Amino acid sequence: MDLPFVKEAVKQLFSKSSCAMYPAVPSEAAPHYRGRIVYHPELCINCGMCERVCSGNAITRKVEKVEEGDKITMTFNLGSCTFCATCADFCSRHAIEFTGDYHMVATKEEDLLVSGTFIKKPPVKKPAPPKPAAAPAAAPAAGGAPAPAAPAAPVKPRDDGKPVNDPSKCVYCTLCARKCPAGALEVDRAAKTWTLDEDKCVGCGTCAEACPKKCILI
Amino acid sequence: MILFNYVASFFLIVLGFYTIVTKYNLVKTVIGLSIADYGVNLLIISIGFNPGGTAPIFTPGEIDPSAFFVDPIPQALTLTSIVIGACVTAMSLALVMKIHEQYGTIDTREVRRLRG
Amino acid sequence: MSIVISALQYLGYILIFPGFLFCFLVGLLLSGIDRKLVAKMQKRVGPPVLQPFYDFFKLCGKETIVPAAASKTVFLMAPLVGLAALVVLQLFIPIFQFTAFSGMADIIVILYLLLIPALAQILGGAASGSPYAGVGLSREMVTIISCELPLVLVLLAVAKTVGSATGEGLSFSFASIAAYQAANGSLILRLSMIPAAIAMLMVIPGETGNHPFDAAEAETEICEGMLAEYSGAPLGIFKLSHAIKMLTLTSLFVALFLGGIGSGIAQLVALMGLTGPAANGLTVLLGAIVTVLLCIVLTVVSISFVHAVTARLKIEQIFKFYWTVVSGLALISLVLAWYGL
Amino acid sequence: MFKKLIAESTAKSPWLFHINAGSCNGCDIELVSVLTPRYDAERLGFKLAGSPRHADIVVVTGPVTAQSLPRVLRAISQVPEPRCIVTMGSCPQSGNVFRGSYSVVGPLSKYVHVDVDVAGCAPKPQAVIDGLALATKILKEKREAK
Amino acid sequence: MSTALYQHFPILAVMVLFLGAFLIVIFGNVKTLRHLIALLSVTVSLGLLIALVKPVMLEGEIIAYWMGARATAGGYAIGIAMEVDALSLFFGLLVATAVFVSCVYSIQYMSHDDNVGQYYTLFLMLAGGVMGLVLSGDLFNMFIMVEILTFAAVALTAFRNTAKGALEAAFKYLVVGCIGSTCILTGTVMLYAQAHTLNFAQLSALLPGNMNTATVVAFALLYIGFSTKAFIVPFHPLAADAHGAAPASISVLISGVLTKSGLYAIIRLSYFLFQTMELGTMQFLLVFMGSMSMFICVTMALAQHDFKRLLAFHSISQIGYVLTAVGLCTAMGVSSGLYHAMNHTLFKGLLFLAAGAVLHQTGTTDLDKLGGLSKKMPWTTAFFLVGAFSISGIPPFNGFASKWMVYQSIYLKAVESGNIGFLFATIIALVTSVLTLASFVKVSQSVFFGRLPKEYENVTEVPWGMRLAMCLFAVLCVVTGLFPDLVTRYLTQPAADAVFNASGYINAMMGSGYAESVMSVPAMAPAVTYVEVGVWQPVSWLLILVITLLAITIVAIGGQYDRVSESVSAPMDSKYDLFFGGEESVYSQVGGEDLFWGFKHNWRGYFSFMHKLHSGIVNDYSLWAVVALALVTLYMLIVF
Repeated sequence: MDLPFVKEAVKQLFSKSSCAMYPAVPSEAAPHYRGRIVYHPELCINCGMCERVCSGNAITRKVEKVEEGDKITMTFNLGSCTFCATCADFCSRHAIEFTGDYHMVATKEEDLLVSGTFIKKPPVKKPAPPKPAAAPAAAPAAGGAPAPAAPAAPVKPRDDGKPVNDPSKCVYCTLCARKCPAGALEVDRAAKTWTLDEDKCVGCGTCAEACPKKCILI
Repeated sequence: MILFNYVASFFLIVLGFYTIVTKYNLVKTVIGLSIADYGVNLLIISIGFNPGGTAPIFTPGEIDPSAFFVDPIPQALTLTSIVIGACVTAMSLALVMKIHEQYGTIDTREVRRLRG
Repeated sequence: MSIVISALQYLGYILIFPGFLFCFLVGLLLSGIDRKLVAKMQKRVGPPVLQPFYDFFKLCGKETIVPAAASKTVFLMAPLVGLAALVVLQLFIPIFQFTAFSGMADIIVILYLLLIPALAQILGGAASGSPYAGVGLSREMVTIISCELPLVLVLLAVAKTVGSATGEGLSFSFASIAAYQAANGSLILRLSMIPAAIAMLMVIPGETGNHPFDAAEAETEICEGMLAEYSGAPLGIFKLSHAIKMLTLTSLFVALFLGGIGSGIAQLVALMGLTGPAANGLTVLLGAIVTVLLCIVLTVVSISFVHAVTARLKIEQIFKFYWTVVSGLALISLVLAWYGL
Repeated sequence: MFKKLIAESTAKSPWLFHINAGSCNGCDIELVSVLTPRYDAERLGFKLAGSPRHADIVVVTGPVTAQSLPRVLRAISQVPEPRCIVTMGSCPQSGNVFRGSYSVVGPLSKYVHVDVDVAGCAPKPQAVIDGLALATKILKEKREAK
Repeated sequence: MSTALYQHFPILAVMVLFLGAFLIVIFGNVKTLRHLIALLSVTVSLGLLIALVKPVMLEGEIIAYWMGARATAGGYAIGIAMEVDALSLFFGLLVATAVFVSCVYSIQYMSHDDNVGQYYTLFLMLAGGVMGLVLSGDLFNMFIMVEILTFAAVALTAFRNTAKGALEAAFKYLVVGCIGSTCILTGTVMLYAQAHTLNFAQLSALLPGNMNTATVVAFALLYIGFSTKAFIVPFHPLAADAHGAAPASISVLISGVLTKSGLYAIIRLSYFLFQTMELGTMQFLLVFMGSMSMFICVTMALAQHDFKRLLAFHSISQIGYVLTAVGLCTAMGVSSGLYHAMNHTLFKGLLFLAAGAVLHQTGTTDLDKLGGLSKKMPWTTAFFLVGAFSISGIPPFNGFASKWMVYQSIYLKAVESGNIGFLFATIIALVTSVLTLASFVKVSQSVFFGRLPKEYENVTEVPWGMRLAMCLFAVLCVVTGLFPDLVTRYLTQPAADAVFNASGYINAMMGSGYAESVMSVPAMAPAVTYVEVGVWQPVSWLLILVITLLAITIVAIGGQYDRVSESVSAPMDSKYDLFFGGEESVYSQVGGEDLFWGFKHNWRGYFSFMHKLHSGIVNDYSLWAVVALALVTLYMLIVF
């Protein structure tokens, strides 16, 4: 019979144990560990990219109409999350953050929900009168002056955070339209048009990132 | 003379056992049993035999002091033994018949449902 | 009046000192030490030493489920009978010169009484109707068969050695084994008894069903075998029996091979100048303490250490191991004893 | 006193029974690692039991597939009272990435009352230890309530 | 010769059985009458023998009874004699008890068969045959009785001739039995040729010291002849076949009684007739054959998958114990051997009755098909367990008490004689015991525990008469186990003393002083001492066990042990279902032949060899008999 561990056993009997005495000795997660999600509603622009990319259907967005605008509630269900961090990667505003906190234990399912709320002002439509400028503190990102219509001007970034296209460079590849999380872009290859539905646009900048010609400015 | 009897009985017993051991037919096995039995009977009779002896029959008042009997006890034993031998044969043949009914054969190599 | 007192005394023997309470405490303690040390050898911290007590009390508070397929009476009575038999067995094993019930049993009787707890477990498992229990009891029975031969050889060797030394020719009784060792030193000091003692050490984990001979209770493959359907207090009692079995076998080893220490204790007490009942009491107390300590050492050597360095054997390997290696050792011992070494 | 002793012991000696309800094995591995020398849950009295009859805590991993559901429920019902059910990982709580599959009928809480959820995919061993510690507390409360 | 009334009891005890057999032939068609006659005759027979206990066992009288008062004439025993010493009475009591219980059992057990009248006739013939054999004082009468019992046993084996293998078993038994009978007859007449007498006592006086080739051959012939009746090793397949095929009540007699008659005859032969037991070679022969029987049969039993066949092999294994102990030629050995013989009758009877109960209710004894009967037949299970514990030597049942004495006596003999062969016999005996336990664990798991097959859902408990019979045996098992000192003092030690009292036996028959005057060597009478090297007090043990059990039970009930929940409603709640890894439980019985594969795997060569050897062909078994005869003859010719 082969007993390879005899020496080992005797040695270990008199040596210190290799246990991490966890509950007594608190332990930190490793760097880049993806633990509990922290959501910064103040950074969020309600683009919905995270919800689209979430494989576990862990993210829900609830929109309520209130008088200031839309009250948006983002809820991250940790009990459904795969902690793949795709949502954080995709979040252009870095509103989703994965922390090293692994302590996600609950007796009720509600305890495993992470949520945040902000109010988004309704977008300014061209014919619409200017809205009250006062926005709640929770949603500063949506604030800003109404955008002047300047379609004919040489292409330069708008100051309301929405994209403009430089038709001279654009090849109408439709990549931006496909990437747009809000579905606000429409590109017709044949007609060579690039139209932006400003009501839908949340100004996330995905289109600009995706553009191979870098002809979208934001 | 009497030695021949002993040899013959020994021969018969051995022949009987030989038959039992080597023959695969149930009826032959029964025959073997009978042969061995006859061998034993012959042995018993030979043991009781006294050369020149008369029949061991008492008649009251006629006992001759010089009378010379053959031993009566072996004869009694032989009778018993013959009766028993007949019983054995009858019983075993009855069993053979029944076995033939049930198994359809009287070959010992096939009458072996109980083994192991 | 004296009848009442002696009755109370015997009741005390049964319930408290070498009996139930002693077995309960020391058995579970041994089990705890075993678990702790195995953990140590595996570089773990391990459970607290009192963990078996917690386990036992917890199981007492759990619901006891009787499966619909089980025969209720046997299912519930088996653990009780097994435990009772073990406690009684412990009463017969001398603590050096002291036995609670002297002259009621000998080593052959012990050999057979040792079967009862295992049998209780087997019948309880069989009564539960579970196929896991069926596989488990098959393996348990094979383990018993495996251990039986070396144990028999060891006991015969001891009986022969003691008998030929005392001139009786043969002695199965514990009293004369203890007396012989008190007079002539422990049996393990004799050349012929060393292989037997080693064989006995190897038999201990097999009899108690410890690693690596625990094929019968393999949790991971057959759901603890015979105990698969047990829950609550009956399960706790089986676990307790298992712990007490460790005490029984180790103290049997002490009684068979290390009995000479008893005379040392008696001399020590005599040196202290005590006489009369106080000396007797002290001797017994010291003897008990020394026995418990020796039992702990033996448990560590034969159960914990072996547990830590081996992996579970298959059942046919267990059988092969016991009937070749261990039996061979015991046979050497028996032959040596036979020729008077 | 005896009752109190039992309640105390209940908290100190929880035995686990692990059910894999269609898990990807990630959580199973983590549960095993809880018992390895590194985390050594045995020092808290945890032990993996072979049969549900012995268990106090049932640990369920996996999104509860249609095939496994009756087995999971049967095994859980065979655990004697007081018992505690812990879902480990996100799958049994919601279905996680498997949600919506034709073969997944979870979450588990639709069928039985779940005592503790340990989130994570897979949870860290520390989190599992936390979750089990919480479960033992619940177990003790259940025992005391009896 | 005093003619106290009890002097007539032995012949009456035999004749009442034959008379019953005769009467049943006449009145057998009336159900009540035939039960009445059978019960009455066995009860009277038992009563007569019990009445003899006081004079024979306790006062040591040896009853010599001449038929028709034809006592010895001219120094020759001409008449037909019966001689009852403690040994005969001991075996007679065993026979009577077993027959009585079996008869009680038969009444309900055989109620579904036809031709029950013939059954009782043969039953009483068998009983009378064995009774006549053990009480006879005449070698030829022994032969007659052997033939009667062989005939009755063969006919009864084939009684249920539609059962599997019954005819075959009967035929094999008849053939090999007849070889044995032929040997006995040949041996008898060869002795007659040498000594001109058939009386046992006179032969015992004349033969020792006057051995020549003829007597040695006669001894070998008689030894083998009676070995076939005791079914020891080369003849064990017959026992297995016959026990397995016969109705259970008959198996009780074949195993508990018939084998004992063979043993009795071997004891008479070797201790009285030839008085050769003091020779180490003779002891070797008996111990060797005993150990072989013990071990081979117990391993054969482990491989069986029929309940009754398994019991049959165990029966021979236990006979091996008896033969080994008897072959030691020590007082302790003979006493323990007889004790074990008695216990064997009791527990093996009980086990066969339990097997019969299972057969009666379910129609099969196949271990692979049965299971879970304990829920349906709790009484039978309890009785079976008593029997199983007894045979496997679990304290405090009777098997342990006697086995314990057997071990002691063998090992003591080994140490005293310094012969290492006896040491191995001790080891074989001890290991056989645990193998016996293993195979009874197999039976209890396969038949009484485990899962209940669907087709036996409606099985019920056996009727009360059969339970009563089993209860009688079970009570006897426990009682004889609990009071070994009483049993040895009043039953086995007088019988063992009688074994060593050959001259007393001769003198009782032939007139005092005859033995001393005729015998060329003095009759063997070693110092009859009963040495025990160990201690065992079952009553105290049981008392302690009960107290401990009570204490533990009280603690257990106090400690929530009563929190037992069990299924109440008929539809299976999954909580009370068995754990099947979560699956719904299906019928899955672990049991039958291969339960101990872990053991058998290591010995697969041996087991397959044994399986091939027991081919079931009658020629092979006859060959074994002839070869055994040749070997034993050769051995005896060499050693004497």
